[in-house]
Amino acid sequence: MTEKPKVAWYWCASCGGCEESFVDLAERLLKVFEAVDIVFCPVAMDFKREDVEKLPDGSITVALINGGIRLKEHEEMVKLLRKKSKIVIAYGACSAWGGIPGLANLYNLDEVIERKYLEVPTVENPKEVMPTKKTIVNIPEAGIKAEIELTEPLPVLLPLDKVIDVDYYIPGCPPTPDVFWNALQALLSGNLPPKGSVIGASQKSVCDECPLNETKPEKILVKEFKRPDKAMAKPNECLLAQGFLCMGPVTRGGCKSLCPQANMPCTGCFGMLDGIVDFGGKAISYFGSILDYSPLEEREIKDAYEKVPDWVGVVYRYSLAASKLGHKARLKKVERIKEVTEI
Amino acid sequence: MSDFEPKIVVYACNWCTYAATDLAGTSRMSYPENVRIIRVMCSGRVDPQFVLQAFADGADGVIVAGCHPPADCHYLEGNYKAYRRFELFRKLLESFGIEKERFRLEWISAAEASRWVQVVNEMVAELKKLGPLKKNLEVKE
Amino acid sequence: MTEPRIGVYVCHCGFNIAGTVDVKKVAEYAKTLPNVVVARDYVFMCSEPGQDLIKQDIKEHNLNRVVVASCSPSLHEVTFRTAVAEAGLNKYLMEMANIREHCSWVHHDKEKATEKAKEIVRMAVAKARYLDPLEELEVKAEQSALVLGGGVAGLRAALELANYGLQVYLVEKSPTIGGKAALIGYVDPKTKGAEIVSKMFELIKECPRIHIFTNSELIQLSGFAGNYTAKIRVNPRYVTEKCTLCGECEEVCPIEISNEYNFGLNKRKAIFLPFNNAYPPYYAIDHRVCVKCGECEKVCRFGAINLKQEPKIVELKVGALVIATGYDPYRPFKGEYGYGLHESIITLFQLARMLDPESPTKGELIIGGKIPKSIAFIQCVGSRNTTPGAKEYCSRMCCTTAINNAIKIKEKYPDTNVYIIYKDIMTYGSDESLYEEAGKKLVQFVKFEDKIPRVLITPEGLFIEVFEYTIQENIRIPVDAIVLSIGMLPPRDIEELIAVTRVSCGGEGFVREAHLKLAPVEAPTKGIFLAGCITGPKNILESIRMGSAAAAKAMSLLSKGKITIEPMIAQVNEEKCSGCAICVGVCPYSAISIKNVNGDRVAYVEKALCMGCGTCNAACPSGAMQHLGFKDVQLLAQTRAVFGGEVNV
Amino acid sequence: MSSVLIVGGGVAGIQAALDLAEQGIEVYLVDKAPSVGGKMAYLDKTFPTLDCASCILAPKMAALLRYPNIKLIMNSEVLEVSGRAGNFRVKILKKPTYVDWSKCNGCGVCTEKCPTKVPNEYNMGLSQRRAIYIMFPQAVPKRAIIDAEHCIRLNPPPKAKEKAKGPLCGVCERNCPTKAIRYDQQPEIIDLNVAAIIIATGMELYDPKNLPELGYGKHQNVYTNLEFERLVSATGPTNGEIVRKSDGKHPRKIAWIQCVGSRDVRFNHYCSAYCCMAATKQAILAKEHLPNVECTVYYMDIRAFGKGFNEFLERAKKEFGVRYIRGKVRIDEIPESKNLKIVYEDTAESYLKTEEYDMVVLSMAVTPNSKLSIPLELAEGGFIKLKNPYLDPVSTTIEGIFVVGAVAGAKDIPDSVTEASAAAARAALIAKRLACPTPEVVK
Repeated sequence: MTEKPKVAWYWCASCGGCEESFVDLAERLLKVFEAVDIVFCPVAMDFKREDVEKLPDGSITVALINGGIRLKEHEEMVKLLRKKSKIVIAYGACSAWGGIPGLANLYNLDEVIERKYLEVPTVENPKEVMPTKKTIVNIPEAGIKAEIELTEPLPVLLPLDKVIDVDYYIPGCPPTPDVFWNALQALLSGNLPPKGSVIGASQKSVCDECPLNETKPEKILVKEFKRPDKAMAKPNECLLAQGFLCMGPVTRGGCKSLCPQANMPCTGCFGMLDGIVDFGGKAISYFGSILDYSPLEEREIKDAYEKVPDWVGVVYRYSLAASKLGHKARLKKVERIKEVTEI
Repeated sequence: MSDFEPKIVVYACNWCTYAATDLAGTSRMSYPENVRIIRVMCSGRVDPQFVLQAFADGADGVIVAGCHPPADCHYLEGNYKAYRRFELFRKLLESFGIEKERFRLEWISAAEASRWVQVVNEMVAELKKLGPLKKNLEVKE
Repeated sequence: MTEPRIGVYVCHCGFNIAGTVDVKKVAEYAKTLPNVVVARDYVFMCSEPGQDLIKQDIKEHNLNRVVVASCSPSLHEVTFRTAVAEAGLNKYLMEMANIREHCSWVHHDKEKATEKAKEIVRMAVAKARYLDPLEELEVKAEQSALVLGGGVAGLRAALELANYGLQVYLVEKSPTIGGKAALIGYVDPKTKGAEIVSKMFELIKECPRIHIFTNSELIQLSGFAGNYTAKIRVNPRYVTEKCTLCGECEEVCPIEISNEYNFGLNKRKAIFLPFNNAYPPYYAIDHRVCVKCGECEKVCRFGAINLKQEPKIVELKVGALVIATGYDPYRPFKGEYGYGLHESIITLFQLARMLDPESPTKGELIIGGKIPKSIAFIQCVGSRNTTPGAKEYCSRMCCTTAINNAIKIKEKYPDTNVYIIYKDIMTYGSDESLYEEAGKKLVQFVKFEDKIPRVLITPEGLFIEVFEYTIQENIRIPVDAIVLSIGMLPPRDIEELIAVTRVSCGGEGFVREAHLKLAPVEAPTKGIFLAGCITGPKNILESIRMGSAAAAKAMSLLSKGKITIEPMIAQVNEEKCSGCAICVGVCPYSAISIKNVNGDRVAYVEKALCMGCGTCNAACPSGAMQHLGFKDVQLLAQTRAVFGGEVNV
Repeated sequence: MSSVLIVGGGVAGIQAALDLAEQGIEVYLVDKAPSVGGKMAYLDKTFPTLDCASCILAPKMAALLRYPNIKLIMNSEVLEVSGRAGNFRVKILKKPTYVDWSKCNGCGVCTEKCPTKVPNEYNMGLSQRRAIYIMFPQAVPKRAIIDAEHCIRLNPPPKAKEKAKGPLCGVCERNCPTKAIRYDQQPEIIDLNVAAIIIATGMELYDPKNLPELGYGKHQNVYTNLEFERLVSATGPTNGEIVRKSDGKHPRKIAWIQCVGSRDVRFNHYCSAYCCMAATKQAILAKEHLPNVECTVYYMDIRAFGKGFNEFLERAKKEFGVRYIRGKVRIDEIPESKNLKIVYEDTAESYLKTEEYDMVVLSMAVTPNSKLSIPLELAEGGFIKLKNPYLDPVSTTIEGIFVVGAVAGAKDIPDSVTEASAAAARAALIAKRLACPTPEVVK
């Protein structure tokens, strides 16, 4: 019998949602196990890095990688997987465009670390203990003498394809089971689109699948922009036409418009369509187009824009790291990480 | 840094600003070499994506220029649309920490060659003060 | 796409370019750019030999793109497009690099200028790589026109167009053509509006190509320039051409209402003849008030009355539309300068009508039952913000009309005192002579400024109290009659007009023209033209000229029998379009709509309506809408080329 | 297909030409100037929209070149017209330009090299041009022309002539890259056969020197409104910098005087129709250029009769604080400051007042260019008479000859453009032999 294709499954800077989506395949999961051998999957199985290193180059059929590249370790691992795999797939929004963690690129690393270790409400750190590259533990009475090295963060979070060559993308935060399933079908059947394509999703935007698309008025012109936390959306009426900042028009379909159908504006987790070069830039362009004022009404226009506190968060929620200008990291020495601490 | 020569990409509408740049030429006015003009039919055609691309590729400044509101636009209100898009666009630049002087939306009529020259001179001077954009931006490719 | 083979041609333009730019270096550099197979420089590319150079290369090196680095496209784009076309290449595969106006003429440092020229060429080459061949489309142009409104402007337009050989459909909502000019009495000291109109009727009657629909309105308009489909509702007249104008029906008709054809100076019946020599020359029944009692039907000896008539819908194919639906007189509110409170306070229209021999008073000036010994015109009633509810604009014709009628009164009743109480006398241009004339005839002019005159209705009679600006005193003028010089309003039904024809309105409520200064008779939408007061107040002469002018535009549009459509317009890729409809709202020409293509919502561009501004392309979130000649990929390529980069989309 | 002659290449003439050409009719457009554009080409902005004149005119001028069936006959005038509607014979005198326009490509090298400087008519003499020149940057056709009177080659100063052996100068000839200079060019007569003629010769400004009480020409800082238009224009002698002739300083107070030569029994009875709004526009422009300048308009009646005019007037008063005073004026110069003392009767207070300004602009009357070699009847004011404007719009007293624009009566741009299109319609009917001129209509 011919041996099954080998699949590696790795996570970088991700939340675990992508792994969840894997589980969400439910009974279809069994079909997957019949079809493939899983050779590497830190989240579920105890394979070590060495095991991968032992594998001959190109021996892994498909490596599914989720999460953005935030740490040196991520970088090393994905480079290793690239070497060992025939096909590398950026799985999920984070891996494809940086995702939510990518929004950290608006700040330099020190700001990020301070935020994470000192400021966030969930952290209690009166001694201001900060991460350390190398920790020397020396407790003679216990006869313990060890050095622990911590991997270093990169100055910015990078999408997978900024670090290694990526063959295909599976979009979503996380990808819906159907999208994942479609993608698997394509992979297993072997009839794949040209390298660099998005697989498993649609070639049209979310509006195409959205039942509310039919409810649009002839012309979409709004006087103000609304957000779901501030305004109540009328059900069964196009959210954009109501003035909500819905990313549906600019976002790749395939999700079956889950959010809009739940009266929640699309946030853009499936990323942009082919031919668009900057997700947020494009979104800005159409939001600016539907605002119904003339330049003589400067005040009204400015107000309408002011009402939305965080435009970057709206238009680049999942794609800042992959955007044309979405990095602000200064090239200055990172000070908040100490070289050595001794205990 | 005095030897620094900024690069400015200009998107000029065919009917007003492009005509003004032509007039500046035919009237043999003189201005620094730093601008590169891209012709579009209407400022309403200019997509913020282009401007982002220009900055990402190393433009130190970008100008989008069209006809004076309210009445000059050859297409009734293309300039209105440009205005609304780029007012919002400025907010992105702000969040990205890109100085506001690096992007200008200008209304320059076909007769205002001198205005065109003035805009170029001003911007070149400002950008020389600011220095190159790449300096404080790390763009990993 | 076949691999681009680009030829680059650098022009010296004598010394204009070569003087500051090292053209040889630029050409050499161009050779190093991707897809460039040949690059040359020449003293005058626009000259015959220069063009031949390009044509030869296109053949020899089978070039499929050409870049000319010379002057501004506004100068020679046409020239070089024609040149490449003559060499059998699609003319839209030529791109110009403007190294004269944008480089050699504005810079002096030869080295820097040369470097810049290289980059400008590099940008042009980058764009050229992505150029597509484009075809001008041609659509058939219907040899017919629809004229809305049978006033002088509409009639004039109809005459010109019919004489030009076009089939003309004239649609008028009232039972007769002629409009207000027919009722307005004297339009200048010598000419009566009614005379002009009846002379025009003569011409119309002789003109075989004019089909008149009275009692009719345009209810639907679809299509585009050259190919409009218009739906007309023809409301029943209930009186057929058998009518001999005997007038017996009128006698027996029980319904009596105020006669709008005399501006309410008298009453008319439900069955009526609008005015003598109205056209078509038959009675008509006012369906809004007729109770269908049938008396008229009984009495008519010619069987000309048929109360069973039903409205019918007519569908017409027309190439162009002329809108000439005119204006409504300003409607003073009750009590505005005493209007409606005293029988001797009338409007300018009523007075003008009165002085027409055809009027109920047979041209006699009889107000409140007597010939006034003194009469005052109050100007700017409803115009220039003189009263609450008044418009800000000037109604243009009221001063001249008032003065003209004042002169008439003075001629007929020399010892009647005539006052004109005004803010500014607007007898512009040659009409000034009337102002002088009135002065000579001792018409008395009283100027007010911000403080508006007051009308006092007292037992002793009528008075006008006004602060006389030139003497800076309050004066009280006793008068027997007061004439309110009311201005013009947009027609009541302008809303329907907008809904049906998609024309738009300015702040003052009249229809907006394509350009206030240089396109005064064109609507922004191609194929729709404007005449007369629909765009704002005019006098009769101006309206008539607008009629001819609008006709000229329609002639130009239709004369070739076909309409060519610029190919540099928006194009939808239905594979990508999700029908999000954002483009629909941004199009200034309503050229885009959402169509259902086998169950899928997709945008549809009406090519003939698109003017190629590209704003829909900028707005389109999915990149489905592309502005041909300025596509995303083309402009991105140009942008990236500034920095030597390649586009990757 | 027969052709139409248009006399006068102003905005009206251009519009008529385009409307006819679009119908495939052959058009001859004759103008005495070396470029089309007429008076509108001198304007900076237009009322009431304030959009820039060249932005909207230049494309129309350029469009003329795109029609092979439009023949531009510049620097020429009509000598005589004979024949009748449907078949006029026209003689045209084409004056020499001394440049072969088939070779000249408007590169302008000659205009830089030419040694002789002359006052530039296009800037009302407020700047200089060379003896060989291109009328203005957007000129159509863009061709050089030698001003024979001032060219030292064609009209050498006597002394220099004696000294010199061969011909003088010749700089332009030596520098012309296309070898287009023709010092020996002669006037030529062009004979045309046309079906119809459209007169669009427009107007001139009335000569302000006829009103000595206003001191134009005597007082340096008194300008005509057309001079002021060039002064504020971005393409003008000062690139739009408003400065006084006397001392190059910015004015602080500017006055506009209305009805100069119009509505005045001594000169012209008619109202010139454009000036109230033009002055209002210029006051607003002045305010835009110099925010602190005070603008005052002296008028008799403000004639804000056109679309958007009264709104525009109100804007000038409220938004820009332009002051309007009703009264007739006299102007004296204050020798030291070269400022101007305006003596006027404020009809509001009806006694004499004086006020000092440092710049005064005269809103000049227009006078028709109706002195033509065609025997057309004139109306009051010297405007060309219309036969029967109600039934035969824009027709002169000669069948087949139409008249449009300011030569048929003072009027603004939109009215002129409308008439131009109207004339195009009427002329087309004749040119296409579709109708004998109304009233008879084809059966």
